[in-house]
Amino acid sequence: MSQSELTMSTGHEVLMESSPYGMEKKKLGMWIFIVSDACTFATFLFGYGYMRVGSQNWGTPFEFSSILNGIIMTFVLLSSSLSMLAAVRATQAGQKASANKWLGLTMLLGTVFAILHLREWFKMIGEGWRLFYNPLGGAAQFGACFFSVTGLHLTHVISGVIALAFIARGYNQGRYDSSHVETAGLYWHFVDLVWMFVFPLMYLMNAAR
Amino acid sequence: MSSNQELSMGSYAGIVIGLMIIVGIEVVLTYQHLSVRTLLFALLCLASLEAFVGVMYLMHVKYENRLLFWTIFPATLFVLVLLNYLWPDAYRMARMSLGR
Amino acid sequence: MHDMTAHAAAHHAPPQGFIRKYVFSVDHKVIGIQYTALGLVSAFIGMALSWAMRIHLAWPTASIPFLGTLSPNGAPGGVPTPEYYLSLMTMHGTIMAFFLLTAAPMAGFGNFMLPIHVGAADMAFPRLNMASFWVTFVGFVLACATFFIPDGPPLSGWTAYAPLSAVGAVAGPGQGWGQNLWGLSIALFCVASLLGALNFIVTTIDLRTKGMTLSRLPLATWAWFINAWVSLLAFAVLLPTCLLLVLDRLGGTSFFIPGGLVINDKMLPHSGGSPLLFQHLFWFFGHPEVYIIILPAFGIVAHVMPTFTRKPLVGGWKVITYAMAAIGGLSFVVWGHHMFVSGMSPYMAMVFSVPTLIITIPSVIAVLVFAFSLYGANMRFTTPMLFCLGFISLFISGGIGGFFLAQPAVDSYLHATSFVVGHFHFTMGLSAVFAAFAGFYYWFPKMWGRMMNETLGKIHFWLSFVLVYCVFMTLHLMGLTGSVRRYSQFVADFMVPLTPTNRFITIAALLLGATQFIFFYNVIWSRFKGPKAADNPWQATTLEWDTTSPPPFDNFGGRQMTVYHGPMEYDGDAFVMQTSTEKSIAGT
Amino acid sequence: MPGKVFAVVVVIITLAIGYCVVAHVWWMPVDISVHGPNIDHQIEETVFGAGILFIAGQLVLAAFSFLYGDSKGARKMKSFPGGAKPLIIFAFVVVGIEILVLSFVGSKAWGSVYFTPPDPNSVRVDVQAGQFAFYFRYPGSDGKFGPLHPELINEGSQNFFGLDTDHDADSKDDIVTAELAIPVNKPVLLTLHSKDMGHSFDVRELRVQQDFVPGIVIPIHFTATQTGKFEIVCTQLCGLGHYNMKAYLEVMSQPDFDNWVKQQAAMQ
Repeated sequence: MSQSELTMSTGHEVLMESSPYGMEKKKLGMWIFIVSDACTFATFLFGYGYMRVGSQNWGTPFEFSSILNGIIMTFVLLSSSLSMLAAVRATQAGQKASANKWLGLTMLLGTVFAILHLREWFKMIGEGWRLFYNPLGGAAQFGACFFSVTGLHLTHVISGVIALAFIARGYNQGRYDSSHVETAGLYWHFVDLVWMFVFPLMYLMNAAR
Repeated sequence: MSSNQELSMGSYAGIVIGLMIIVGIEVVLTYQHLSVRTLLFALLCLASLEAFVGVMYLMHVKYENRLLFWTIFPATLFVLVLLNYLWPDAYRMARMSLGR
Repeated sequence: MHDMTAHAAAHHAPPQGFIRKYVFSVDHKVIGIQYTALGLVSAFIGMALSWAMRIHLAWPTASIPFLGTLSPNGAPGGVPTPEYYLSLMTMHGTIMAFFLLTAAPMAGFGNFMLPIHVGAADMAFPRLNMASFWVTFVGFVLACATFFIPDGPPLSGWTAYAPLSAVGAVAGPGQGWGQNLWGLSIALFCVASLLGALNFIVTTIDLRTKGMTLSRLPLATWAWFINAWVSLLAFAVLLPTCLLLVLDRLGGTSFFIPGGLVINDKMLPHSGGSPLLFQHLFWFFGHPEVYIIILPAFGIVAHVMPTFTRKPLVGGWKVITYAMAAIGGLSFVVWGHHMFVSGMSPYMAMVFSVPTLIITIPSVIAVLVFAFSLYGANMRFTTPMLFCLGFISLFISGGIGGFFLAQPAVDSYLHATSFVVGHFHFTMGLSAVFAAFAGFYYWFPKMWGRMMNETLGKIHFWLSFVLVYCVFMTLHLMGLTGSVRRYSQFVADFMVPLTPTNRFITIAALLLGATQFIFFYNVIWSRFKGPKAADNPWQATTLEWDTTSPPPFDNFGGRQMTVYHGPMEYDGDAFVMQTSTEKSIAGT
Repeated sequence: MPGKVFAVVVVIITLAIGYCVVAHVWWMPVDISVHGPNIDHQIEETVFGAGILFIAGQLVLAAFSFLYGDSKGARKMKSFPGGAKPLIIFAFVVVGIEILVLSFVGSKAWGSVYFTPPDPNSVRVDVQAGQFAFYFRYPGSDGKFGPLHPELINEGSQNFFGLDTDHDADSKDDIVTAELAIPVNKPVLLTLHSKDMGHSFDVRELRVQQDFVPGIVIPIHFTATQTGKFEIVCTQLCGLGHYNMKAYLEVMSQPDFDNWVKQQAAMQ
């Protein structure tokens, strides 16, 4: 039972110190989670950098078709951020139908991103890429770094879609309000912004030039 | 909570399109035959710019309490800066590796 | 005090079923007790493992009771094989460092006390809180399960240095599924710690009751708050490290395994990784970790001591809090001092050495604050107070070792000797345990509503205090001869003459362990037979003493707690509760 | 009463520890290296500085619990005069000075081992650690080490380093031994590499401890000043035989060393 529920159930206001951040606990909690998750991603990316610096024959295998796929993925993810913003805006205005539409679009775009990403993965696996094998003869670390970094990001996207589905369901049932949608939105934007690092570092830095 | 309606949806769309343009610039830069070092530096700068804009506008930090800004950025940057202590050993690995 | 209205009680009645009430409870008090109990169980297991190790070191051929039954392969006839000794050591370190020292002082006492300290009804995210306990518990079960799988627990130490930990079963017994389970267990522990840290931070920031400004927070809460930030950032790095380690083991990647490794004349199918990367990432977490262990200890001592010295700490809440914050921040920039001789760039050794020495300044300030707070006091020598004094003495002794190990030149001689073992047992081990004991004796009346037996508590303290010095100071001194740690037997020529010293340490360690049974007995006896505790038996000022013992489900029975004073309003027998509207007497 | 007991116990413990340190009940072995005195000096300086802080800290604690350890209740409470300021100043000044001194002197001692280039005329020995033994390789008459081929490592045929003596000319005269012999008073350069795990090269008397890192070669150089036989132990956890992983270092006079090398070459 949370403080706010207690306040509501006892019928009298429990007086509290105001939060120095001026934001409710869900949102603050999400921000703190984001700080820690950013460090987790950073560790993966630094590990990739370490592997790359330490390897003697790092290849740059991505043809322009892969880069193009990456660009499309990036645009899809950025558009989903925009639709997420619209969804938050709609829930705040209490427009349920519009909110559902935008939330659905966000989930759809997230799914499209995941599908495009998995297509890329399967294409690479078909070409012989493995966590421990580089079919082009360069450093075997490439597969390890690529699949683990993008895999971590993909996990975040997929869990984000699932979380959004739960939030949307709760919102429609009246259990959740706009603040829940807004908190989920923070997570969604964060996953989007991580991609802003993953895309240049994993794709562009490995483009065959 | 969060009645931070400072930006219209149109402005948000502008920001997202701006981010897309930055991604485009990154792609163009990639094919400019820059050295790996220069390219990395440029890409990281652009990515950081995107992240900063994203955090400030898409994630509303600009319109939240200033304390939030002064919490999340220093905490995250602290870890990011410290992880740079790994580089000397990454270069040692390349330089002193067995069979060189 | 007991004015819980029927109205309030009807609307937030505690859950009734046994499962919801005691097992999958979202009540922070139950979760705190669950963590504390997990800590006690871990302490017992870890201690038993250390006995087996100590007996084997002193009498290598002695048969150790129960060990032969636990692992017929690892300890045929009760005599551990060298590899089983290493397994015992690994699990001793893992269980003690993670499941006792990280979990109990922070998650145990913190979960129980932090919401009460700030005047809240529960943590910010009660369900997340329950999840973090049960994830920790699953991690603990996985760690313990390694004893019962065919090839036994891993043998690569709690630091799990790659490639020993990364290459799989070829590296030796226990490096197969034992190490896999270890990796998963620690990854789960990371997740749980991250969730717990998040919960602590948000609770402290957002759920403070009226008047509980930051300057009026109890110091234990300050310590937990600072510590939650340190955990948040440190475990965020250990989690990916564990994931990469598990990927190396199960996915065939080579993040931490270089090419060209040959074991049993067979080349491993790995290439291009770096063991140093693992060491860096592990210690990036590992050094903050030792402060994650010691900061709550500082907080508990700072919280408990003023109650019994009957006066505020020197410098009020500010000096000690700033010192703790400085320690927390600096703890991130010193990790390389674990790696001076590990093949890290020797220039980096200087970069890490200087901050390591600088971190002694806030540590010295904290210790001086504790010691000089005794000046002019009117001490009440209860068991918790004795443990606080013991903590100060042990922390001084342990901290001194830091001056040696912080310098690469000195460390190049002392590294991996028993000096290091003595040093970290003093600082992060026994100091933290003594502070936890202080907290346990202090809060027991509040947690279970009964007083602990003082006589048994005092016997427990005196024997523990002297024996701790016998064990760990001797380890320090023995380390000066270069005696190497992590050896299952002393077969090196220069270490053979140290056998009598080792026997002395072993006997002292066994007695120290036996002493802890006085504590276990005291806990169980007092839990059921101890005299009923008053609401405020210690005449303390903070909010947990402003409610019943044990507190009701919503902590304050629906009362509005309004805070007017800081936590250290003591002047001899006079004291002012934080919620009291009387005039301040201590000027804090 | 308990306060006084506590004080006495703490004083006794402090004196006992002080005695053990001053009387060298357990102490370092005599140093046999050129850089060692720097390290020993550094350790002694630390023992002195940290020791004073240790004794002062414990005695202050003992004194306070002796003086203020009884709760008679009647006595008026006192605060420490000056509050926390003198404590903070003390910490910054005294500990700060100690840190500065230790850092400067310490960096000299560390630098004497690690920041100096090896002497170009060093005796070169290639060291390979594996589970659970050390092997040493001398370049032989050509003064060159042959390349390593890890895939050729075979303990059964005694090819510990993975040398291809059939194809690599430089490998043909390489001398592989299980014991490290070095000439006295001559700079020695070891190149450490591991075949499997992390290991460590630790000779207490030399004041040298350096880990082997699998995958990279780590150079370490020193000069021994006394002849004799010393133990090399592994101090980095490397697996089940870790406790028993050792070898001997024999420091010889130059003629003895030359003879020893000839002998070993004949035995290959």
